[in-house]
Amino acid sequence: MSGSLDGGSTSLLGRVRDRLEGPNTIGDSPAFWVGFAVAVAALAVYPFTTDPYTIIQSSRYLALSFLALSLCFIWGYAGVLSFGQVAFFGIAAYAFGIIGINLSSTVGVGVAIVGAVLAGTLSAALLGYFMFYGGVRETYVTIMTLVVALVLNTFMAQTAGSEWAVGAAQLGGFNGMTDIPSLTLGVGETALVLEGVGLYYALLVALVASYLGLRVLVNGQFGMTMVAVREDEARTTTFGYDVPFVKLVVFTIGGALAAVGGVFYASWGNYIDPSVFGIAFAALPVVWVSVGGRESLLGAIGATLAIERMRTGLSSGIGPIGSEWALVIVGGLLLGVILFLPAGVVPRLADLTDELREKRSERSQSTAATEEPTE
Amino acid sequence: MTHESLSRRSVLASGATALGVSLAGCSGGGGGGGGGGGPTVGILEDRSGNFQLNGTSKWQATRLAIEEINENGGLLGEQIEIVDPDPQSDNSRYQELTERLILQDEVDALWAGYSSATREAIRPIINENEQLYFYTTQYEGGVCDNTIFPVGATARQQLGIVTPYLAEEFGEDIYIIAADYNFGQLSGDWVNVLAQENDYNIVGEEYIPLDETDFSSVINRIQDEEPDFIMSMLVGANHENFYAQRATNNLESIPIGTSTAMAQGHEHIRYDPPALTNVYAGVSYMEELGDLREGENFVEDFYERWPDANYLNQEAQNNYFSVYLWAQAVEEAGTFDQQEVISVLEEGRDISAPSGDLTLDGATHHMEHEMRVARADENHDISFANNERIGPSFLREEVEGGDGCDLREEDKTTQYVPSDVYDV
Amino acid sequence: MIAATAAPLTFSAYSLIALLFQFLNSFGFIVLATVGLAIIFGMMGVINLAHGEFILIGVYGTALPFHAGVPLPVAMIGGVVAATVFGVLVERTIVNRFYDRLLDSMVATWGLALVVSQLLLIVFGSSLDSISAPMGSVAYGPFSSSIYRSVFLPLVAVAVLVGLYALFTRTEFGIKARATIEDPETARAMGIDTDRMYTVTFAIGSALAGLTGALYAPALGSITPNRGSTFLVEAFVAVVVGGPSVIVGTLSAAGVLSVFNATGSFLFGTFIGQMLLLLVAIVALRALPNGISGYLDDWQQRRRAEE
Amino acid sequence: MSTPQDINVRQKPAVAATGGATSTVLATKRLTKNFGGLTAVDSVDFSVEEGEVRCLIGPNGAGKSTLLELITGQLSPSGGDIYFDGTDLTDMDTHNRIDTGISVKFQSPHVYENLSVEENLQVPLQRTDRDTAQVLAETLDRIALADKRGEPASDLSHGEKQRLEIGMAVTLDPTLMLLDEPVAGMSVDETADIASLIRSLHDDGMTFLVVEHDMDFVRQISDRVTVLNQGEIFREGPIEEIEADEDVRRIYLGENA
Repeated sequence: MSGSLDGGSTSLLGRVRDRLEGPNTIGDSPAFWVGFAVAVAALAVYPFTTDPYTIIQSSRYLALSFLALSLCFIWGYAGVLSFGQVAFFGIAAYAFGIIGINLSSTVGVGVAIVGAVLAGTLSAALLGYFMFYGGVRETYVTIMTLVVALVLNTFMAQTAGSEWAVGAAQLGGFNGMTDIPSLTLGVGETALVLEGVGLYYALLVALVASYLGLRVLVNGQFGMTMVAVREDEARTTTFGYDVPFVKLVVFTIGGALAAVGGVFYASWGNYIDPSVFGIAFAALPVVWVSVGGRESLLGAIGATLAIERMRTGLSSGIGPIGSEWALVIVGGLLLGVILFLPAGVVPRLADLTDELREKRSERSQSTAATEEPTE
Repeated sequence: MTHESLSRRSVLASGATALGVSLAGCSGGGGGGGGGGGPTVGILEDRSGNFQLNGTSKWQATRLAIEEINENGGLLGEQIEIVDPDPQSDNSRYQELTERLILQDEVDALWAGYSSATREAIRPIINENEQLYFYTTQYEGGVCDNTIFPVGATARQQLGIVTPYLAEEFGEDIYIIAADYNFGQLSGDWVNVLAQENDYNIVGEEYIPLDETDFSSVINRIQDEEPDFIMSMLVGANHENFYAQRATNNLESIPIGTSTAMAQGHEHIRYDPPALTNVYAGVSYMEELGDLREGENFVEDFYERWPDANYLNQEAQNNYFSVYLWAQAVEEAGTFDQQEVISVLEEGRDISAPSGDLTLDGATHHMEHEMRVARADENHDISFANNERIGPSFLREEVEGGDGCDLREEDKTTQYVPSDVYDV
Repeated sequence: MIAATAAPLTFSAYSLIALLFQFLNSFGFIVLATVGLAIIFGMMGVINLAHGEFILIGVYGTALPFHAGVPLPVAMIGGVVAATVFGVLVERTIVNRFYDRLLDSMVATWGLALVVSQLLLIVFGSSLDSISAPMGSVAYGPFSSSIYRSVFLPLVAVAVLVGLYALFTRTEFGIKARATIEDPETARAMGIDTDRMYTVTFAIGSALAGLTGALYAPALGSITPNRGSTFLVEAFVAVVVGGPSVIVGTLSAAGVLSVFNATGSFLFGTFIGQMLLLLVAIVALRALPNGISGYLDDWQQRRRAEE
Repeated sequence: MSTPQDINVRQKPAVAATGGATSTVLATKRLTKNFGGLTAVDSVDFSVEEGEVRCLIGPNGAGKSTLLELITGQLSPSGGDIYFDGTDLTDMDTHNRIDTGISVKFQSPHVYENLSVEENLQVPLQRTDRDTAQVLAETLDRIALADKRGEPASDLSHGEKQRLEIGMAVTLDPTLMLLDEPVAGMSVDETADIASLIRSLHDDGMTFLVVEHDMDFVRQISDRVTVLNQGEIFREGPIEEIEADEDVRRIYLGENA
């Protein structure tokens, strides 16, 4: 009977793969999944091979990856370019700080996580409703999201006085909010405080789960709907889709992802300040997603890790290139990718490997099929 | 989780003395730990981004001091290594680099940051790792923290010298304009405290967003109130336009007191006269003061090392003397071990700095500064007046119901604000 | 903590004049900051996120010759020329690849903005010395206002709009340009070289950005490489509030926004003035998704329909 | 994740193409649309009976496409009402009107260029609770694109795109199908393909409203013809009658001759 058991498990695996794969994601081959598993395994053993500082830094990159995933999801799959995803990231970070500081217990941290993600998600839903049901479209959406982030930036920067407090939590103005608790797992005495390596693993698990979840989503019916909206809003309406509603759902999910990132980010540094709403930070998700490939969730994560690692490296200079060149390189990279690899790096790589594979199979076919020289 | 095993237990070097400070080194205590090689100092000062103008000379002065020490034989017989990546005026990069300098480079002491926001951003990391940290910017005051030495003059010291001077000279009606963030708001509170203590009148008070460049409406309001003088705690390149617009509107007749202009961003050099005419800054140091020590010339040394430097500002001098302060403490402790160095520093020390003979107050980790009023005339030439030695009285005598903050007695990682003590 | 708002001005005839000057100041700034962006957006649908840096090139192009001893008016021409040349180069090498990919063009110009402002920092250092504002001030009662900012620049702003109106209605270029806006395909079929129209449009937009930079070089205080953002936010907001029509849109948006900005900062302080500007923009966008000029078009059509 | 709203596929009354008592599917009452000074549709009372293939003809600018867009809700009327199956559609959003059983295909091909043929069909199909695999196979067969199911729609010829688009509209299993010039720019062979596609759908009971210029094509598919001129209904009747009408010839057919 072992045979049938085997058969059962393969078909289960097959069913799982069916849900994860589809036209809307890159990487449907067994080779991809092997590579993916190897990459995740490598990230999992990474803490044993390096120093705590590197792990702490990597945690930061992983937290930022949620922001990249969120923009990739709404821009790449539904065509909504938001320059203000950082708003929901920042709102969640502040909300986590406010609730966490006021309920200083392990249960409090749990409440803070839920509350913060809700706050980020609901603000995305609210803004989304305001825009999509108000007929705000395309470039106007982009500008509006940016303006919202800038309003928050200006507003939060002046909340320094003691009158700007929510319970025990001082908003802290330009200097930011300090003493934000770290994430904890469990309750009471047995609670595990997630710092250093613990936080790294929590982030890794959450990120892999979010990535796989998004894959299922974009390859399912809803993914098809999103892509239809991205490709042609008017046509999609005439198939009976409520386009503003679809966009609202997408935008809200995007806000939730950004909010999760914001919670991790706030607990990572135990600190948050209004610069998360600033124009410089708002630019980064656009850079990551454009470079990685806006229709590639994995590309967005990869580009975030790579670009942020590079920026860290550049801050002390790499070889003869001084730190002052960091922004020039980041801007130039963005420009170069948009000009020469408009789909982004990862989709282009996927195309290249496809072409390579085709060529190879053609060659093997042609040699197998015919002995006579064709040249 | 604390990084117990990682936190810096610096390697001790046996060795001779340097720098004319007596006391020889001795055998190593402090127990193991410690990463690669000799003593290391971290410098995180902005050489690009928003605060580049102020950060660059801070970086230059810190390097100068350490290079001088190394040239004179190093510290405890060892050459000091410098790690100094550029945080680019970006607070999250500051957090990242602070982690790196503490955990990876295991620096024995850290000089970092221009703005208060930066200090607050890295303070949790400093606290967690119990890192010895010198914050050298003039600031709003009130930080009472185990391992942090805020050696710049505080708002109470700077405003305390210039506000009474102006009230005496010109009259007691004050109009306050300040940057709308922590530093500006708290500085405004301090002017209010001084007004309460001395019965001055605050005739107007206004806080301006950091990105504002147009001051026409502010100027109209000042004209409406006709104050005897203005107290300006404006911050950053955007706000500098206030001084230019003041000149356009012929407002130089109303003197300005400030804790921010000239001594940091050298506006009196960067702006054509008469923009800064009759601006009076409460300062501990400016390049124009030269070097008050016998036989030394800090300004010359600085420009010899950095011929392209723009200005030697108040903060840079703080960086410079605080490196020597640390070096003396290391020599006396005979070790780079941070806890031991801090213990020595907490005994209090006198130090001879370019700005005069100063004293570190061990209990509060703050300096007793020689404060003076620097005035720019119609040609932007600087003259100094009203020299006075002012201590960190707020932390030493006023907070905690008058008991003050004493870091020798108790552990603290807090910041007091004027409203803790005063009704402002 | 004492409430961080300024005492309201004593109400008098003089303070009304001060408010008027405040409005003119704000109006001139918004029009000049916006018009270069608006013409590119109106004609090509492209939002140039490097607009602030184009203005910055105008500022540097003016300040550098000025500090080298060139008289200010001549130096200003340098600023306009620098921005125009730069604009044409950017259009030919970058923007022309994105005519049908509007969101991509935003991203590309954003990348350009990062590069330009940082390169200015690397090449010219953290700040250039300021240039004193010419023309002095006009005093009335207890108040005074800068003639340059509150009188001269608003007049230039109006002159620019009048000039653009003439350009669009009285010249062959203008007719072709309007045909291109209306329907690029038909325009092409009629023999109009639309690519050339776009290049010229972009050059005009860049020249106007350069002009704005040149004019504000003496009104900015210190000249730093991140000054571009001073203009960018106001320009964005005004363009989306104004909508696709260049002249009507810019004029109406600048009018509405500067009333709120001037009154807000005049009565309650600059923070309220800034917040009001941004909040009005959000509400306006929600209420009029195609901007004021888009709404006016609809309204005109409806009016005609009812007759 | 399910789609926002799954529509209920209605039980279609078994109405043959010919005979039987007919009922009105679509009706407009005094429907009016103004653009600026121009009245594109002027107080039109118009109805389509269940099971018929109605053609809407008229010279350029007669208001045909406007009428169609008013029915789908892409334009909102300046006055008047639209009823479908007795339901007042006038204030409904487009997507809700589609759910009542209307499907539409625009004049120029409007397929999802970057999706494959099969995915194009899935977009509307996934909103129904029909058996995806079966309907997909049937539809691909019907529009004769089964062998191109995996190709991106951008690779299709103009005629294939038109067929694909009709296929997409059909997967919704509508009561009423609106087609705007389905054979514009097509070869004779391609036109014949479309005609037979419409006829076969009609045989299955689908009602059509077709805006068309090409009188040969109209003759191939239509029962009744409505002539629109200057926003008003000019004539209505069987095709032979209309073709014989001198006035219609004058305003319309003359142009084409």
